[in-house]
Amino acid sequence: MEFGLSSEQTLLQDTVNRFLDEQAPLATVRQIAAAEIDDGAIWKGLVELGIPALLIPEHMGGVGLGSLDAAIVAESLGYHATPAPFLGTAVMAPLAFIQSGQQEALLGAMAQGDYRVGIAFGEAIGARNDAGTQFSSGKLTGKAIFALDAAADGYLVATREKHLYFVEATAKGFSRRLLTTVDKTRTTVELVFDGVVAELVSQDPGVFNQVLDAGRVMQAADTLGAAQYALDQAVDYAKQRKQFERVIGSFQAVKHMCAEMAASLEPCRSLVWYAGHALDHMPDESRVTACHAKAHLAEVGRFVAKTATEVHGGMGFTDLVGLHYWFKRIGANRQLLGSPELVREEAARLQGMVA
Amino acid sequence: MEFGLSSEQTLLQDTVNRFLDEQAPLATVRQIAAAEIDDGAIWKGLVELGIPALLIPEHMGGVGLGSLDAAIVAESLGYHATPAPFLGTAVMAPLAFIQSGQQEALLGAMAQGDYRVGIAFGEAIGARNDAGTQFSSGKLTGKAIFALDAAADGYLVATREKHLYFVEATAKGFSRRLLTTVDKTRTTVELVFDGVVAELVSQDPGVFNQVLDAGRVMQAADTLGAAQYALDQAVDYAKQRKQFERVIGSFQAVKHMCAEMAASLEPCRSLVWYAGHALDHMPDESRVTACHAKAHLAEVGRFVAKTATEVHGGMGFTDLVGLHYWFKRIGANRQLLGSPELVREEAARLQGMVA
Amino acid sequence: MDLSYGSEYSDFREEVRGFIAAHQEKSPSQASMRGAEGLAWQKLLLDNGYHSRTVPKAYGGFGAEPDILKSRIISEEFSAAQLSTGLGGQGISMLTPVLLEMGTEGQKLQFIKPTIMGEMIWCQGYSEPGAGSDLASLTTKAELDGGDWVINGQKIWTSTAQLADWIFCLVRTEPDAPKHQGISFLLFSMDTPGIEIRPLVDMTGDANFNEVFFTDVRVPKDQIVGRRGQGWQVANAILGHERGSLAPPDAAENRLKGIIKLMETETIDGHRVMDSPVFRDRLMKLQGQVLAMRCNDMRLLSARINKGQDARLAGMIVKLQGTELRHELEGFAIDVLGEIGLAYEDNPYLRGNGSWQYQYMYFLGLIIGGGTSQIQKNIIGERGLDLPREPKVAKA
Amino acid sequence: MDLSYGSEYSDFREEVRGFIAAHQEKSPSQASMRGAEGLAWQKLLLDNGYHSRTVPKAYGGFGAEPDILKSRIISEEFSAAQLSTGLGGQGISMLTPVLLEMGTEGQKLQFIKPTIMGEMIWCQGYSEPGAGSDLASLTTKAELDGGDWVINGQKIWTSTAQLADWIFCLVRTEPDAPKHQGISFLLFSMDTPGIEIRPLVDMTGDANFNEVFFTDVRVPKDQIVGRRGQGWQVANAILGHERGSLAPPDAAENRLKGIIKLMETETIDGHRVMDSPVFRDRLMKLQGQVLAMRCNDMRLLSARINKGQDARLAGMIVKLQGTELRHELEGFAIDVLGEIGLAYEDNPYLRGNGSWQYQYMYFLGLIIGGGTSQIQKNIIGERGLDLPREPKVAKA
Repeated sequence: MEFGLSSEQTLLQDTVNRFLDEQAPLATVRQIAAAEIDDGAIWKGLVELGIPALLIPEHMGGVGLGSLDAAIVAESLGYHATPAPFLGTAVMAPLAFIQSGQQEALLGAMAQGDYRVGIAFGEAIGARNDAGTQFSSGKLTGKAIFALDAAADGYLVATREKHLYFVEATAKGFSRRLLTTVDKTRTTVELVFDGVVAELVSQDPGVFNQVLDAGRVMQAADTLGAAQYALDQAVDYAKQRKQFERVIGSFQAVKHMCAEMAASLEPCRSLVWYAGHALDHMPDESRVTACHAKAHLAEVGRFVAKTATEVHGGMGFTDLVGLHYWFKRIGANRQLLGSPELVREEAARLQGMVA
Repeated sequence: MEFGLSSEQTLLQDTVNRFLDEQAPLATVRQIAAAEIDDGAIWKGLVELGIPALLIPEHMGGVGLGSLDAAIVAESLGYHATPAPFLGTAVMAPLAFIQSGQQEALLGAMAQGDYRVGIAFGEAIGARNDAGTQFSSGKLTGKAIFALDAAADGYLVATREKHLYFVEATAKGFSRRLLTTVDKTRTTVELVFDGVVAELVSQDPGVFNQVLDAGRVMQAADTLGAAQYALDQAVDYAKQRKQFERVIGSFQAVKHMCAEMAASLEPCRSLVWYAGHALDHMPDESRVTACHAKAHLAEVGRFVAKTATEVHGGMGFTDLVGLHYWFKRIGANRQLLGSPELVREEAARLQGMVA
Repeated sequence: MDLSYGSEYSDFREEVRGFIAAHQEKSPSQASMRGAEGLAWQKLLLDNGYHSRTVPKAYGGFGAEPDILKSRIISEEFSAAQLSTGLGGQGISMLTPVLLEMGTEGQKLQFIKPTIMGEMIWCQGYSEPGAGSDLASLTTKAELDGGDWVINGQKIWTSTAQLADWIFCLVRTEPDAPKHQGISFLLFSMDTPGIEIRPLVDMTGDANFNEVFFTDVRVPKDQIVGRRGQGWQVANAILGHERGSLAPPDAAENRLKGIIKLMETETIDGHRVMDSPVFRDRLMKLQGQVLAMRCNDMRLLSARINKGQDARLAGMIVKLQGTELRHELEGFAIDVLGEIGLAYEDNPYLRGNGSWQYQYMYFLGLIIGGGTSQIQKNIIGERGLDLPREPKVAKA
Repeated sequence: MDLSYGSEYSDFREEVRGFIAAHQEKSPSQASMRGAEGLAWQKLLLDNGYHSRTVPKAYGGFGAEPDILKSRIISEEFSAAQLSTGLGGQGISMLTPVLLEMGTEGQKLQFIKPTIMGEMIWCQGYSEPGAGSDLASLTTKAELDGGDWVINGQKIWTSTAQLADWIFCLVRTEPDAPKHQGISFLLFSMDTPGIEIRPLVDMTGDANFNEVFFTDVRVPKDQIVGRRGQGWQVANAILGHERGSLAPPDAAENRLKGIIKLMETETIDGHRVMDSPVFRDRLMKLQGQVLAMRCNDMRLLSARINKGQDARLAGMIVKLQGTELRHELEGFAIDVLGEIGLAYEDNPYLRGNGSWQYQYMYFLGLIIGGGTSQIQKNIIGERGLDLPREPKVAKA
C-alpha cells in the first residue's frame, strides 16, 4: 500500500520543476503575459521533457504514463504559473483521440510539439447566452467561447449533445479571436464556425465525460500547485517582513492565516492524487472524484489566493511581487470547465441524488 | 431623523433589563430549564411591566406601543435567555386577533397574564413529514409539531392555506405532549387535533404573513440579545482568564475572535431595529426585511454562539458558566418559524425573483 | 425611530432640487472633472454651498454651520439626478479638514481656497516600504539646514502623485525621540527638485498608486503643519476621515442591483442564472448583509446628528465589514458569470466594462490598504471591546 | 500509488474473517463492554492478537511486530462486521504506550496486563482550572514526605474518573524549576484517601468529564514514570497519541451517509430535502471536504508504512480540520431537519437517537479540548510552516 508518489513520479516532478525554475521564471511569465514573447520556448522545453507524450501509449510513440503523472505535471505548471498548452494538447485532446481511436495520426505531431489542440467544451458543460455549436452534413456551425489556447492548430469541439468534433484552425469558415481574461498565463478564444468541415471524434458521451474529468483533475492539480506557491510565498514573506520590530509571522493573526491556508490546502494534495489515480484505476469513483477535486480546489484556491495576498500586505496588491499571476490563474481554473456550483450539482447527479 | 431608540424605548429596555437581571438570573433560568419551577413568576413580573399589553391598542386596554418596542423587549429576553411565553402571547397572537378583529375578548386576559396563547405555524411555513392540519365543518383535524409554549391555554393554528384558527387547550379531542428540545428556556409541543372545535381567526394570508413577519423579527431580536450576551461574556472572560502569564484577550487570536463577533453582530442591531420599525411603518419593505432579519441573525447567531464558546475554552463547553443556554436558544431561533434557507427563498420570492 | 429628515429640511431639499433643475446640464462627466468644464461646475457648487459647505468664506468655502442632514440631502439629490458632486481627492477630503483644525491662519489662507477650487491638487506622502501597518516607524527623514528642511527617503502608495501640485508628507524630524513623537507633517510642492515619481502597477493592471523618492529635497522651514514632532497626531486626525469613507453602503447596494440584473439576463443552457436556487440563496445572503450595513450606516448618520447616541463600535467595524463585503459581492458576480466572469480589458464579452473583476481585485487592495483587516480587528478588539493591547516584547 | 494492501496481506485478512465468522456472536454491545461478556470478548481479542497486538507477551499482549496494515485490516474487518474492537479508554490508548516507552520493567509488569485486560481502568489527571492551553503552568503539587508524595490540588476534564481504578497524573514536584522542567508523572489508585470526584456536567447535558480534588493524597515515591521533573516529556508523548485519534474520517463518512439518508427521507411540504438544490449544494461541499480528509488519512497511513514519505503537515492539520468538519457536518444535519433538528432527549421526533444535536455540541467540545483550534494553528504555523514563535513578553 502506498498512497503517494512513486520515485519515478517524484523524479518527474523534480525534473519539470527544475526546468520551470530555470526556463520559466517569473520574468518569463511576465513577458508572455505582456505578449512580448509567446509560450513557444517553454512548450518546446516541455516537449523535450516528453510532457505531451506522457499519456500517449508507447505503441503509439508516447511514454504511456497515467493520469496521476499528468496531474503531477499540472501541479508543477500551476506552481510556476507556466504559460503552456498543456491542458488541451497534452491531456484532453490525446485522451479524446486515444479513447475514440480517431485522429491518431495527430498524436505523434502533438507529442513532438508540432501540433497544438485547443479545447472548446464550454457549451457542452453549461452554455452561456447564445453560444453553442451544431453539426450537420459534416459541417459545424455556431460559436464557442472561452475555448482554450489561442495558438492552437486545431480544436476539439464539444456540442451540447456531448459529441466531439475536430476542426483545423486553417479550415474554411473558421475564425477565432482572442478573448482577453484576467489570467494572462493562458489564452482563451472565441471560435466562430461558419459551416466548417469538422471530423467526428466521438458521439459517445462517455468519451466526452472521460476527457472532461481528466481536464478537471488537471485544473484541480494546477490550482493545487498555484495555491501552494501562494502559500509558500506568504510564509516566506511573513518570515522576512518586519513591522512593529517583529517579523510579521510572529504575530498570531498572520501565523494563523498561514496555518489556515495550510490546513485547508494540505488535504487537497491527497485529494488531487486520489482523483488522478481514480481516473485510470477506479472507473466507479472517478467521475464523482473528479468533480469534487475540481470544486473543492476551486473553493480552497479562492481562499488561499485571497489570504496569501493579504499576508503580503500592500505588496501583494502590486505587480512587484507578481503574486497576482497566481491569484488570477486560480480564479481562471475556478470558472473554466465548469464553475463549482455546476460541478457540485453534477457530482450529486452522478450519485443519483437529483430527482 | 433619528435611527435609534427613543428615550422611552431606552427606558423600556432598561426597565425590562433591570427586572430580568434581578428576577430572572441564570440560577432561575437553570431551575426552569430543569423543570423545577415554571416560568410563571417571571411572566407575572413581565405582565406587571405591561409586556403582554404592549402591542394591544389603548382602546382595547393595552399600551398601544409598536413592533420596535416589542423587538426591544425580545432582545432583552434573549440577552437573559428568559423563559417566557412572549413570542406567542405578547406578539403573534395579539397581532393576529387585532388584525382579524377576532377573539378580542381574549386580549384583556392575555394582557393581564391570565391567558397564554401558543403558536402552531410550522405546517404553514414548511410542513415536516406527516404533520399538518385540516379544517372542515368547524373542526380541526391533524397534527402540528414544534408548536410554541407547552403551558398555553389556547393555540393559534395555521393551516397550509395560511388560514388561522384558534383552539382552546381544554377543547374535546385536543391533546398535546411536550417535545423536548435542546433549548430548555422555551417549550415546544406536539398538538393533536381529533376533530377539535376551532374558531376561524382569519382566512386572509395577509394576516398570517403579518403575524409571521412579526414573529420572525422578534426571533431575530431574541438572537441579537442572546448573541450580544455571548459576546459580552466572551469579552469578559478574555479579560480575566490568564494563560501563559497573560490574559488571553491580549492574544491576537482571541482578540480577533472577539472582534469578528462584534464586527458581524453590530450591524445586526441596526437591522433588527429597522425590521422592527418597518413592520409598522413600511409595508412595502417589511416582509423582505423581516426575512432578512430572521435569516441573517440566524447565521450571525450561529457564528457568535460557536465562537463565544470557543473563547471560553473548556469552560464554555461545561454547564458551569451556563453559556450553553444561550447557544441553544440561538440554535432554536434559527430553526423555528422557518430555517434560513427557507426564509431566504421567501425573500427572493417576495421580490419576484422566483420564476 | 424617525427615518424622515423632518419638515424643516423640506425647504432645503427643494432648494437643492431647484439648483439641480436649473444647472444639471452643466455637470461634467467623470473624465472632465479637472478640465475647464469641471472647474466651472466646481465653482458653481462652491458658490451655492454644495461643496465645502462648512469651510469658512475667508478660505473659499460657503461658511455654513455644519449640518449633517443637509450634507446628506445634497448627496442624495445629486446621486438621484446622477450629477457630479464636485471634486474629491486627498487634498479636499483629508488635508483641508486638517488645515482647518491645525493649520496656521497663513496656511489656511494660502492653501484651502486653491485646493477646493481644484487649482491645487495634492497627494499624500505617508506609507513607506518599511512602514505599512506600523506607519509610525517611517524613516523618511527631514533635517534642518539653515531655513530649509532637507528631505531624503521614499514613500509608497501615493495615489495621484503624477497629477499632484503639492504633497502633504510625514517625515522623521527627531530621530532620537520615541517613534510616535519624532514625526512632522510637511507641505511642499511636487515641483521641488529632488522628487522622483515611479508609477506602481497593481494587480488590476492599472497604476493606482506610485512610489515617490526624495533626494535632498529642500522645503522652507515654515511649511509644517502643527509643531515639530507633532505629525503623528495630525496624521491620525486624517486617518479618521479616511476610514469612514472607504465603503459606503450605497455603492454596495448599486453593485447588488447590478448582480440581480446579471442574474436575470445571463443564462446557462438557456436558463437564467436567477432560476438557480443555489445562486439565488447566495444572492439573498449577500442582500441581507448589504441591508445590515445600510442600517448600520443609518445609525451612524443618526449618531452624528443626535448627540448622546452611541455608535462608536458601529463606526469601527465599517472598514472591515464594508471592504470584505464588497470583495465578496464582486466575487459572487464573477461566479454568476462563469467563464464570462474572467473577461477583462478588450474582451468583447466584458460585462459592466470589466468592473466585476476590477473591483474584485481593487477591494482586495482596500481590505489591505488604509489599515489591513488584521489592524482593524486589533482596533475593534482594543478600542471597541477594551481588550488589552499586545504586551511589549522583551528585548532579545 | 497503490491502494491495495498487497497479496501478502490477503492471508491475514482471511484469518481475521475466519475469526469473525467463528466468534462474532460473542461481540458485546457497547453498554456491556465492561461486563463479563465484554471482558470475555476482550480476552478473546487479546489471545488472537486483535487487540494490543504489538504489546509484548510478557505484559499480556500478543507480541507481534508492529504492522500498520494488519492493524488497519483488523479495524476494517471488525468495522464491516459491526463488531466491537474491544476496550478503549485512556489507560489503553494513552498510558500503555507511555509505559512501554518510559516505564520501568516493574511498572510494565504491574500495570499493562490488567489494563489491557480491562481489569484496571485509568483516568488522566492533566488539565487544571488554571492550566488549559498553558498546560505546563499546572500547580497541583506533590511534595516528598518520607517515602510518599503528598499531593494537593485540583484536576479538571478528567473523563471516567468515577469508573477509574487508577489515575496517571501530572503534578508539580520542583516548584523552583522552569515550568516545563518541574513536573512529574505519577500513578496512583483512585481509592487513595483524599481524592474527591465531582462530575462536570457539560452542554450536552451529560457529565462527560469530572473535576478531581486532591487533599493530602499520599502516593508511594516509586509510583513515578520517568524521572522527577521529566513529566512534561512523558505527557507530550501521550498527547501525540491523543491528537491523531480525535476525528477519524470514517466516522465523518458515516455521518455523511446518515445525512444523505436524512435528506432522502425527510420532507418539507411533501418534497424531499434532497430535492432542494441549496441543501444538495451544501451536501456536496461537505462531501468534497470529507473526501479530502479521507485522502489525507490514506496518505498518513501510507507515510507510516513507507519510510521517507513526508506527511508531517498532513498529520498536524487533522485535529483542527477534522473536528471543525464534524461540527459543521452535525450542524448541517440540524439544518436539514429544521425544527425537528432541535429535538433532544425524550422527544419522539428524535432522529438518530438525538445524535445530531449531541455530536454538534460534543464536537464543539472537541474543537476546544485536546488543544484548541487556536493552539492547533500555532502548532501548524510554528512547527509545520516554521514561522517564529510568539516573542517573549517583557516583564511589566
